[in-house]
Parts: sequence; C-alpha cells; structure tokens
Amino acid sequence: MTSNGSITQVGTEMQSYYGKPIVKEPVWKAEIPFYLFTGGVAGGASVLHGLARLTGNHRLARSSLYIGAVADAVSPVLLVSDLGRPERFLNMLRVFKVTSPMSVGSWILFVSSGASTTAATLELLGALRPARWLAEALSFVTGPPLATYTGALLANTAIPVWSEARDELPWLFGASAAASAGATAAMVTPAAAAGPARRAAVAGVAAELGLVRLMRRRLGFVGEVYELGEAGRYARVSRVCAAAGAGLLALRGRRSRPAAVVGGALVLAGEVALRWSVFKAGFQSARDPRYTVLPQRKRLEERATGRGR
Amino acid sequence: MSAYGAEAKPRMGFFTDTSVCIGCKACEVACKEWNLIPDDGFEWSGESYDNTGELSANTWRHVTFIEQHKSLKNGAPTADALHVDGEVATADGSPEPLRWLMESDVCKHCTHAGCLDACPTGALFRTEFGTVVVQEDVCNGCGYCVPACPFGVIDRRDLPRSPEDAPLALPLLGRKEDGRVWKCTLCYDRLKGGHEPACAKACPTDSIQFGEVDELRERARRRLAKLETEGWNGPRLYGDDPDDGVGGFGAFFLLLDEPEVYGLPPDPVVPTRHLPRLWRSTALAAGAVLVGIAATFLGGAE
Amino acid sequence: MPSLGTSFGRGGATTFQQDLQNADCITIMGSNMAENHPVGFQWVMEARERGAVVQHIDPRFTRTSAMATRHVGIRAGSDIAFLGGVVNYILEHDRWFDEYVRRYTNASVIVSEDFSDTEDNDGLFSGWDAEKGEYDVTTWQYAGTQVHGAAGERSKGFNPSATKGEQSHGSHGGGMTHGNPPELDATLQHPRCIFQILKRHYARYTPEFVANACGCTVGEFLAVAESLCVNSGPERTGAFVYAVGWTQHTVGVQLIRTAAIIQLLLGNIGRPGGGIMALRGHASIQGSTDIPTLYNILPGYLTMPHTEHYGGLESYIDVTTAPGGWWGHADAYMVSLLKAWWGAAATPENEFCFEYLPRIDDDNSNYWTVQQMLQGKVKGYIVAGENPAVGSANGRAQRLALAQLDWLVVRDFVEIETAAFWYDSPEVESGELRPEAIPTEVFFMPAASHLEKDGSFTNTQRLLQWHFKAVEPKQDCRSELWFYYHLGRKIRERLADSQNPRDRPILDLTWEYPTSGEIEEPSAESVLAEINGRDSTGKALAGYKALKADGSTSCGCWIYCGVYAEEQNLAARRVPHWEQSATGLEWGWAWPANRRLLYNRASANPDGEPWSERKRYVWWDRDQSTWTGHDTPDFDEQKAPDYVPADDATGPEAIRGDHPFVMQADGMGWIYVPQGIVDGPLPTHYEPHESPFRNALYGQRANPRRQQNDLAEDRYNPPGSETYPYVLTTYRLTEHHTAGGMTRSTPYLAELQPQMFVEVHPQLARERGLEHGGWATIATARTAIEARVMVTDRMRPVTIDGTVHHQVGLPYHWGQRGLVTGGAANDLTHMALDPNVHIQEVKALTCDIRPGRRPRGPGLPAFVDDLRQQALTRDAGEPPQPATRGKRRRTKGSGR
Amino acid sequence: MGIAKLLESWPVVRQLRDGDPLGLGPAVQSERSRALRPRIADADHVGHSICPFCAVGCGQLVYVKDGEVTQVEGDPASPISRGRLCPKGAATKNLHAGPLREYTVKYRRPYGTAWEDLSLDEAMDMIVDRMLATREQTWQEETPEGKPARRTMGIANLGGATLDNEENYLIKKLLSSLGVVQVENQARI
Repeated sequence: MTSNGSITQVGTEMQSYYGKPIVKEPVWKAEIPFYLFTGGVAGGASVLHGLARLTGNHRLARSSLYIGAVADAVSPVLLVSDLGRPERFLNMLRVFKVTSPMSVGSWILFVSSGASTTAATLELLGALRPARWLAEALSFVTGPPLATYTGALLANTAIPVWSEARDELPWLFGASAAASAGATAAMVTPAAAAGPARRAAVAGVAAELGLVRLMRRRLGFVGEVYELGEAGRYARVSRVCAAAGAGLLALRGRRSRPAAVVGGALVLAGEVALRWSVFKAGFQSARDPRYTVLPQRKRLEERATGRGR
Repeated sequence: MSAYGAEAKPRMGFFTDTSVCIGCKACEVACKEWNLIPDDGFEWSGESYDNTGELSANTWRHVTFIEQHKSLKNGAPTADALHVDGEVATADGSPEPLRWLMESDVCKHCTHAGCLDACPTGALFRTEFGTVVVQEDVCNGCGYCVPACPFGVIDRRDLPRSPEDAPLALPLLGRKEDGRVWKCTLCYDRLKGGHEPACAKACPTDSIQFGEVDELRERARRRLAKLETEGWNGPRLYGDDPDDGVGGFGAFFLLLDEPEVYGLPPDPVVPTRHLPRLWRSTALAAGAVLVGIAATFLGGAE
Repeated sequence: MPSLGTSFGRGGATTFQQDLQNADCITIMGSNMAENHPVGFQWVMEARERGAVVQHIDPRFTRTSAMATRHVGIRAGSDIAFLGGVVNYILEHDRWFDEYVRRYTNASVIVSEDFSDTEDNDGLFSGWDAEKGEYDVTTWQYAGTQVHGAAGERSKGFNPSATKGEQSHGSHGGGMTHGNPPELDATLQHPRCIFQILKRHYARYTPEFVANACGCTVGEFLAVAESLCVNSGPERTGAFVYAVGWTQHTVGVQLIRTAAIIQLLLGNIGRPGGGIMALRGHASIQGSTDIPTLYNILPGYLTMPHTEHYGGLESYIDVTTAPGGWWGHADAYMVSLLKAWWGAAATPENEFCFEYLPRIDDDNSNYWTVQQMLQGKVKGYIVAGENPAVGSANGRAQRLALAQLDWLVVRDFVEIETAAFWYDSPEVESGELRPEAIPTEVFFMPAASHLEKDGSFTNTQRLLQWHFKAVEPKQDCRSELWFYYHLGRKIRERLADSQNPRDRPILDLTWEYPTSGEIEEPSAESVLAEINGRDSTGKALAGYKALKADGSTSCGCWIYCGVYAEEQNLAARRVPHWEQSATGLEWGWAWPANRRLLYNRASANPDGEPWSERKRYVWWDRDQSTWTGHDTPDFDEQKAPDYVPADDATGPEAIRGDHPFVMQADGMGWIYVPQGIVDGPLPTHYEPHESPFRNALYGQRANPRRQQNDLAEDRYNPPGSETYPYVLTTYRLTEHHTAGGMTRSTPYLAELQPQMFVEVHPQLARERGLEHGGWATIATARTAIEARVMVTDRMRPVTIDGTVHHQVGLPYHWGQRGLVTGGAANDLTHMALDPNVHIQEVKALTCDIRPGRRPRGPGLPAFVDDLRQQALTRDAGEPPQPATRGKRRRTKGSGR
Repeated sequence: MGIAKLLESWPVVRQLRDGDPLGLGPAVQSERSRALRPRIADADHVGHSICPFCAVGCGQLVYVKDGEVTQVEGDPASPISRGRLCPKGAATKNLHAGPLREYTVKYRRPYGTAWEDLSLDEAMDMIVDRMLATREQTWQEETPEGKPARRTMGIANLGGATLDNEENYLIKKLLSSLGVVQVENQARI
C-alpha cells in the first residue's frame, strides 16, 4: 500500500514508515560472533591458567596457557578481517575512549593477547622466566574483563534486544567464557589435573542457562526474537548442547577421557551457538520497527503517567 | 564547543519545518552534488514518491512521503466556511480528507551522539560548530557506530573504492569496497568557509533552515505557536528538547504526526546514557568470573 | 498565447512570480506548480504564510494540492465548465468590480445583431460553415465595425490560420477603423452589449451543473467561487496560475480565455497580487515565441506572410497595423526587422526585401509537418534540443515519420530516442520497423550545455536573463549558435556565385558576426545587439518607440528593443535583490520596456489614483503630471488620465487616458473577443476530443473547430467507447524534466524516479485487478504501453450523476533510453489539436487499463488492433448519457 | 619526525594534554579535518548562469577550477530564486558532466545498422550538401494556384524552447532566408 504502513503482528499494533526498520542492523559479519566466542575462551583460559599456576596445578596451567594464547592469537585476526578498512586496524590504538566499549576492549585485547602469546612462546622456549611471569600476570589480570566486556560492547548500542539486556549480557558472556574455557581445558588436560576446568565448565553452563532465562523474562516482548528465526534455532541448539555437555562432564568427565572430550565439545558447540543466537537476535530486533518503537512508547506513557524514570 | 577554546564557534544546526516541505528532493540532490556522493541505485519502491528509502552511506538527506486520510487542518476543509445565500459554501461531501506529509530527514547531530561515543578510532568527532563528523581519513570501518545510532542514520559504504582514495597501506589487508562509514557532515567544509550547507541553501521553500541552534529553537517555538493558532492537525517539535534522551538534536524538526509515522524513534536515547551502570555490571561480572573460577579450584586438581 | 493576447494585448504572463506573494487568493489550475516550478512556488508559500487562500483545482491530488489550503478534484477536461460556473456566480451575485468592468473592459460594447450564441444553436456560434469546418467570424464583430481582414477576404472572414501572429500577440484592429468601438452602453443593460451576452452565455453554468460536469461537490465549487470574489475589489486581489494543464486541450485557448474573463470581471489584471501567471516549461519557451522558432510568426509576433492573403509589404502592413494602440506602428516594426535581416540590400525601392520572405499555408505547424513526413513529402529534418520521439503526441507516429526521412540531424547532450529510433524503438521491437529497411541518414551532433556558451533565456515572466560561458565545450560539442552560424556561412560560400534569384535572400542576408576562440564561436552578444536594433548612425536603440518605418532603423525583434540600450547588455544586469526594490527592475531585462507587471495603469482608478493604499502600484502624479510607481508604467508616461483622443488620432494616441490595455485597438480588456480566435468569441464547455461523456449542455459534443487527422497512424478512441472507458491524463514529476532527455541520463535525478508508473485509485485497482507494485498495460487506439502500478488515494475518482468515474494518471518522462527507462506515455496520445495554436490534447483522453505486461514483438500491434476492432464493433453509435454509462460501468466493473 | 613530535601527534597524548579526556573533540581531529576548506574557495573563477530546465529562471553560480566545473549552486542575488534550486537545477553539474553525455559526432548511413564515427567538419559539409540538394529538389516558387510561395516544404526544423534567444534568432533568420517555413518548437501556445 502507498498509505504509510501500519503493522499488525502478535497483538501489538503501531504505525511505521512502510514497516521499515528505524535502527540499522549491524554491518558485522560472521567473524564477530566467533570473536565473541574466542575472546571468551581467551579470557576464561587466562583466569584458569593464572589460578592453576597459583595453586601449583602446572599441567592445567600449561594447557590453559596454550589455549588462551591460541584464542588470543585468533581474536585480533577475526576482528581485523571484519574491518571495512583492515589496513587501518592500528587506528584502534589511536585513541582511548571510555565511552566506547570497543575502544576499551581493543586495549584490553591488545594487552591480553600480547601477554598470553608472549607467555606461551616463552613457555615453549623455556626461556626468560621473569619476563614470562610478568606476561602471565598481565594476561591473568586482563582475562576477566576480556571475558565480559563484549557484553558491554553489544549492550552499548541502540539494538533493542541488546541494549535492553544491558544488565545481563556481561554476566551471560562471563559465564559463557568460563564454560568455554573450562570445557576446552577439560578436553585437552588429563582428568587428574582437569578438575577445576570441568567444574568451571559445568558451573559456567549452569549460570548461563539461568541468565538466559532471566534475560528473556526481563526483555519482555522484545525477547521473543530469541524464539524466532535463526536466533531461536541457535538458542535451542545452545541450550541442548551446553546442558548435555555439562551433564556428561559432571557425571563421566572425571573417569572417562572420551566422555570429557565429547562433553567438552558439546559445551563448546553450545557456547558458539549461544554467541550466534545473541548476535542474530540483535539483527532480528533491529529489522522490525516494533521492537524499537513499542518499548519507547511504553517508556513515554510511563513518564506521562509519572511512573518510571 | 568549549574544548576548542578560542576556535570554538556557536553550535550550528538545522530546523526542518515539514509544514512547508513540498517534497521536491532538492536537498537530496544538492547534498550529493556537493559531497560527491555516489547514486544509490535505480530501484522503484512504490512507496509513494520515496524511491530513496532511508538515510544511508549514500543518502545523507532523505525525503519521506506519507499519504494519510487526515485533513491538513482541524476540521478542514470546512474550516474556511463561507456563507453564500444563507447556505454554507464548504467542501462538505467532498471525498475523505487526504494529507500528503513530506519530511526531509537528516542526521540529528545529537548533543550526546551514540555514533561519536562508540567510535573506537576517533574518526567521528565533534567539530568546533558542535556538529558530529566522520573523518574519512581515519575511519577504519569497524562499524560500531552503525548500531550505536538510535536513528539508524550512519551507515557503511560497500560500493567500490573511488580511485582517488589513498592506495592501500597493506595490500594483504586491503578490500575493494570503500568500507568506511558516511553520513551528513552538516557540510563541515562549507561551514569552515562561511557557507551554509548545500541542502539548506537549495531548499525552495525554506523547509530546511540553517543557523545557530539556540536561535533555531526560538524560531521553531514561534512557528509551532503559529501553526497551532491556525488550527493545523498535529504539529509538534521533535528533537528540540535539551532534556531528551540524546540531549536535544542539533538538527531538529517540526512534524505533523507521531515520529514513528516518519520512521523516527518516539523516544530516542543515546546508548552511552547507561554506560556507567553498564561498566559497573561488566566489572562485577568480571570479578564474578574470577571468583567463580577460583571456587572451582577448591575441589582440588581432580 | 492568443488567449492572453486577445484578452489583454500581449501573449505573455501578465505578472511576475515574485508578485504572487502580494495575492490574497491564488488559484492554481491546470498547473502543478509545486512540482514543476518548485522555486517559483516559494512565492505562493510566502502568500500562504501571510494568510492568502491557495486553492488547487486539479484532477489529481499533487504536491501542490498538499501545500494548498484547498484542493478540489475535478474531471480532466472539464475546466471550462468549472470556470464558466465562476463567471455565472460572479454575475448572479453582483460580485464583479463594477467601475473596473465599466471603464477598463469591453463589457459595454454592443455586438453585431447578426451574432448568435451557442445557447441559440445547440453549441455552435453564428457563422459556422459545416463544409469547411470553420467559422465565418463576420457576425462576431462589434456593431458598426467590419472584419479587419485582408482585401477581398471579408466575405470569407479573416482567415484565422493566416493570422497566427495576430492571435499570438493580440487582436490588432478588432475590426475598428478607429480607437473606440462605435456603439457602447455604459449602463450594461443593452441586450446586445457584451455584458448581457456574457450573462446569457453562462446562465446555465449553475453550481449544480458544475458539480455534475466536473465531478466535484456544490460545496467545493461554491468555496472556490466565493474565495475568488471576497479576494477581489479595491482592497484585495487574486491571481490565477496555469500551465500546460490548461493549454494542452482541444479547447486550450478558450480555457485560458475563461480565466481572463474572470480576472477582468473581478478587476484583477494590471494590479499587484493579481493577474494571470502563465507558467512555462522550458528555460526559454517564452523567448522561443517572442523570437519565434515557429512557422507562423516573425520576431515580435509579426505575422508570417501568407500565400492566401498578402501582396507586397504595403498590403501586409495594412492588415497588421491597428488603428489604435501600439500595433499602430506595425510598419516600423516590420521594416526595422527587414533592415536587420537584409541590411543595405533592403531599400524602400525593393520594399525592404519583403518579397524575400517565404509564405506559409494555413497550417504548417509541427503536427502537420509530421503528417507530411509520413507521406514522404519532408526529406530533411533538423531537431535541436527537442525529443519528439517521446515528447510529442503519438510517439509511434513520430518515429514512423522519422523513418520516412532522407536525412535527420539531431543535436542533443545524449543519444535521445529521436536519434536512436532506427535501432532502438518499440516499432523495431515489434518488427514494424527494420533498421535494414530504413533509408534515413542520421547525424547525431553533440550539443554544448548552457555552461559552455553565452546567451539569454527569456523566462516565464518575460524576463531576459543572460548566462555566461563558464567552460569551453569539449571535443565536438557545439552551441546551436555555432551550428547555425557556420551552417549559414558554409551555405553562403557554396552559393556565392549563384545567379539564381532564389538564392538572393541567403546571399543578401546580414550574416557577419564576430567569432572567437579555437572553435570560432560566434558572439552571442553581437546577435543580441542586432536583435535590440540600431539607428542610422549605428547606435543601439533605447526602445521600440524609436523605431521608424522609413528604413532608418534596424531591429531584430521590436519587443526586445531596449535590452541593449546604450550598448549595455541589460539581460546580464545582476543587481542583488537586497540592493533594489521588490519589483527587481535592475535584474535582467523584461519585455516590453522592462515592465514587470503588465497593464499596470489598471492598478490606478480612472482618475489615476490607486484603487487602495493596500494595492498601490502605479499612479498619476499630478504635480509632475506623469505616471509613476513601483514599476515601469505600462502607459504613455505623459498621457493624463482624462486624455481623450481626437477623432483622427491613430496608434497609441488613439487610446484614452483611462484605457489601460495599450496594445488593444480600443485600449480595453476584452471579455468578448470579436476576432483573433477561431473557435468562438466566448469560451464554451465542450468535451475533450476523446471523452466517455456526452456534452451535458449541447448536442455538439466537442469543439467543432478542433483539428483532426484521418491517418492510419493516428486512430481515435470512439467517443463514449466501452473499450476505452477511463479518462487518461499525462503529467510531469518534480524529479524529471519534460520527456526526460535531460534527466533520465542524470544519475542523481534518475534514481529519484527510476521507472515509469501509472497512478490509479484503489477502487479502480480492485475493479481491474491491478496490484500495487505490479505491472499494468495501458492501451489506446494508437498503441499500448506498460507501467508499474501505483495504487493511491491521490488519484481521486470523480462522481458524475451519482456514479463514480475513475481517471488514470501517467507521467510522461520515460522512453527507451537513458539510465532509467519505461513506456512512453505519449505513445498513447493522439494528434487532435486546438485550432488556434495546434497544440495536442494530452491532458484529457481515454484509455483502457488491464493487469500485466504488454504483449511483446508482433503481439503488440495485434493486441492494439483487436482492441480497436472491438471498439468499432461494440461501441458503434452515440456516447451514452452519463447516468446510463454509470450503470454499464458498474456491471462491467463487476464483470471483468 | 622525532619521537616527541610523533607522541604529540598521537591523539591519546592530546586527549590528556588538550583537556579533551574523552577524546570526542579537538584531540582526535585529523590534520586533514583541521585544514579542510570548501572546494569553491579554490575556484579560478565564478560564472553567473541561469538554470537550463524550466522557465522559472533561477540564478546559478558556476565554480570553475582548471577549466572544469567543480560546483553549480543557486545565486542568492536573484530576486526570483533567492539562491534556491529545485532537484533538477541542483543536478546541473550532474547534467553537464553526465555519464551518458556524448562528445563526438555519430553518423548512421542509409539502411545502416550501426553508428559510425564522423569528423565535425565532414558532418557539417554533408549537412550543407543535403540542405542545398533538398532545397533544390523541393523548391516551390509558387503554390499550385500560382500564388507566390518562395519556399521549400522539404526541410523542417524543430526545437527552440531549450535554446537561447540568440540561437532562435539565427535559426529563424537563416531558415527563412533559405525558404524553410516549417520551423517549430515545443512552444505550441
């Protein structure tokens, strides 16, 4: 119709401009959800590695150091390859802006990946111990923020399903980071030393499943995108895999190495799927103007009637 | 713009008065001519006379067209009822009222700009005129500003690079697309030369007015009052309030219907408004990760 | 513009765009000003912001309607019915501006007793000759006068076609041997006085009749009429704005005449905020009639010599000279033109080479030429800056005609359809034309843009504005000035030794213009100087009053005389508007004599005082005993308001001091036009050539005098045809220009309206199964085209006799070529013409519309033919009455 | 440049130094942005022109650099347009230098199926040949009824409303002297 489009869907009615979106979908490609995952692995692994060192669990320490280093090496590559002007990737360090989670994150990643890869290299060479300690310490400190800032990165946008979840996303991504790191470590570390990793994986998944429910509830009708389309599919895959993997790790992980590997793999699959479902949910919520307009209308009404604000 | 010290200029902006917009699209063309923007493709939309669709990397002014069964003025067309031989000469019994709204949309140059806050490279910056501008020589196309804009204005250009673009520093990392983000600069270069922006200069009916934001807000209030006394149907200012979610627009509007009818958000809020709280919960979550994983070591190595 | 010319004296807009801001009411009809003249529209918006009523009366709800304070939708082609209703309303309710009408118009003149009205002859005026299909205008004359025709032609009447020049600038003598009509009745009571004739003629144009004929409501009509009345008189003024929405009809001239009558009755001519603003579509379209590239006139609206009527210069002058008014000096204008063209060779002995001028026949206009082409009679065709293949009516006939030529020269920026017809046209696609079978030799010559040449445009308000060359044209690109100058130069070289008398005119021609630069571009300014004219000493003339008939002055266009006064190019004058008065007299130069508001003597009352302070403009300064004011007075500066001419006075001296229309023989505004218009002294409601309806007033359905062809290439939809049941109207959009030659190839514009579309109302879409965004095929007896479907409430249906009737809207910007392409609306239109100016009727015709794309290849002509056959068999016979056709429509609507 | 200079040019340093800690303003402004000027400021000369599209007659300013048009915009001094332009007028440069604009003569011979190149001079001479030949062929000294005609009905000329007055004048003058009467243009009213 040429008269301006008004949409009627799932009980919510509103006017719009030919049903066109109001906010733009992100221009990000597949690299980003994968980075969200690898960044989580790297962050979680740094923590695992640091604590393992402190508790003298050197097998776990070494494996998680390598895990973190690999993840830390892959992450910047993914980010750079998603840039519209990759040759200008260094501009990321041109400024430091607290108003920009991506700026802050770039610095964290810069330090963290530098540190963990240095540490790993030195570990391999078995050289320069003090320098290695320093590097390990740095990566240990930057690990936790690396694990959670991506939550802030997504939440600090106008994408309804992300910004409205600003209270949950950092936690959700933190839990996912712990789960991914733990699961990876559990896979490559002999059972005898992998206890903390297995428990991290299981606890991470448990927390994550809870946080997802919480997020869905708080999002209200905007959260429906997590049941629709690709986001919904990834969410279901994520739930099933993560839960199954965590269960397997918890019940058989200690005794059976194959079980640990399969369980870990399942958890990882679940975590990758989780990042994808969140990523896709953002696109879907941007595409439909209802998700932008209705919450804002609600806000205005509440303000009008004195509630809220 | 205090940070500029001596170089600071009064804040400049647009007041777009849709009650006089004739939908001619001179603004779109004048903008493209001045800023040398590539054409946006030749697709017929069937959405009234709008074949541009939206603000994008290649369209920095966009005229919306809305056909409605509403009258332009309250009670119109019988508003100017005239008495002839006792009978009232009005357009009673005329076909249902029809109104054709047109609005030239543009970047809002927010007081608190989501794109500006989000930009990790400093490509986006606030000029001495208080406008928000992308520096094409800095932008690396990370794309973070795109979802950070509550109005869906700024956008990445995927068209081929123009030859005059600097040769790639690192061929391996090069892309064929332009890859940078673009949007209205309020003709930053023209402003520096003391010229008004191309769109405002071209606008045949002065629907697009350029000037100091404070003065424009005054003008807008007077205009609104006039339209209200003339009984217009639904006039309202949009983006003139310094207390709104983005601290007021540098380029604000007089609309004749709800913002969403024009494809505008009714209550835009800059994402960074929640950033302090967001940072806090991010830090807490980071701590929780640390503590949580630490807890897993209580059970021993196995 | 004969309509304005005969009514007021000059064939141009009576006012200027900026003055619209002074109007209290602006009536836009037959124009979509906001879309097609957006920048001029700023002055309408100024008026609206000051509280003026802006009413748009148009079949479509356009961007102009969206800005107007009132839009009234009417049936395309019913405008005279509407405006006639306004005339009747004014007369019925005693709303005319009495003193203005009595003193400044010919309302009081008594007309010949032989005159009889359409009301007496079922739609025909007296003097109709059914065989010739022409009027003998003798009976239309003022009582006591004779037709001012050529010797020996009186019995026949003044052959209209021979007098386009007169029609185009004014009425000349009006049959008077003296400045004043012999019989007047100041009381306006005499049954044969024009005022009473007018009353009778429009008596049946009641609000109810208007509503029914136009498909609007009584209320809508009354609102418009009343707004016009309350916004006129001494204190207030209203303006009319029109464009080709009025002119492109078989009654185009009469349509504008109706507005002229209204404005004279309301006293709105010659006053600020009043007048009739004719909006023209091309940069210099006014200029191209002033200095005509038209067959029937010479520069300054001097008549082209005619095979039928003129002997030598003397008899020519005898016919073109008026006893009163400025046409009294036609001899000076003509002789000065001949001197400008043939210089030294032009002497009193050889009648200043008058015989060098070729003679025209009744109609040698473009559409006539196209018919000659189709018959192979025209061998060579030069097309410069025009694109007839898509821009002229019946594009198919145009292209088929091009294929009959021996040679064709096309000068343009891009390879337009007219240049590419031989390999890229619907006819080539359908197999009707095969490149291998087309003999036409085609030269495409790239043209220089206005940025690449000096020259002047004359805009819609008769204002000459000079544009300076900014850059050199590239490669082969050349200006038309270069092309025609060097063409002439080369031809003269070739014929240099010719003894053939037929070559004398070209050899004796003054053709020396200084050239400059590598490409030897002739100096446009030297041409302008020649147009302005010089005296015997070679000094540039100051104005047309200085022109002489003795050969001592030369002038290429008498109405432009003064544009180069004192060797100054006044068209190039650019005093910023903030440094001069609102009239802007120091920006460019307007003909005549840099006047911006014509007939402005009428802005003062008969005594020379302003009608009111609010509308003060030009007045008589008693102390200085001269006319003065905000504009160049359009009156003899020293002629006192109480001046009464002597009986033997001629020319301007024959005009009274209280008669403002100085170009007219009697100095009066003509409500009734005794001669100069071929299809009637008063406008009458006729149906368009193609219409679904009968004439609600008369048995005579359409304009009896309209021009029709009997051409296989130009078939017509039968009147009231069931096969072509919908009213079709064509138009332009802001984003494109005319036939699109300049805009379809321009990316920034092409992207804004990228495809041909057809606008229909949702009801019609349902009735015909048209889908928004889908395709539709629109067909007439000429051919069929396809377009994307735009279903919109803006395409308002009209209600006639209680039944809803739909109209189909087609922009005509597209064709085969350019960045964006689409069906050409003009392929559907026909070549039936207005008899006065031979303009095509493309604003109101009939068509069929059906869902889906048009047949391809040979399927297209076959499809078109089937429809025609169906129309001929099924729709034979008279068009049904509206009421009954309404019923049929309903059944058909549900049927298909 | 020295390390110190390099450091100073590093916006992070400027952030701390120039009182723009958030890095939203001057601290991150690039050299290019700082030095930016409108390109019309670099024009060699500014031409005065009139819009070539409709008959409103808007004033135009034409900015030229190195013999190329760099910008066309409204002339604020015009009492008619006051510096404003419609989309068409605003696209004047786009029209002047459009992607489809032709710069050379093209020739199609009788029954030809493709364009051929032709020099401008040749084209002019060929057109002269044809005009004279057709004129010769179709000359009418008198009408069939023996009335003086002195014309050719074999040649017609179309166009003028988009041209300059001076051009229309030469067209009418030249063709009338050649006896061509079928001179017409868009202005049929």
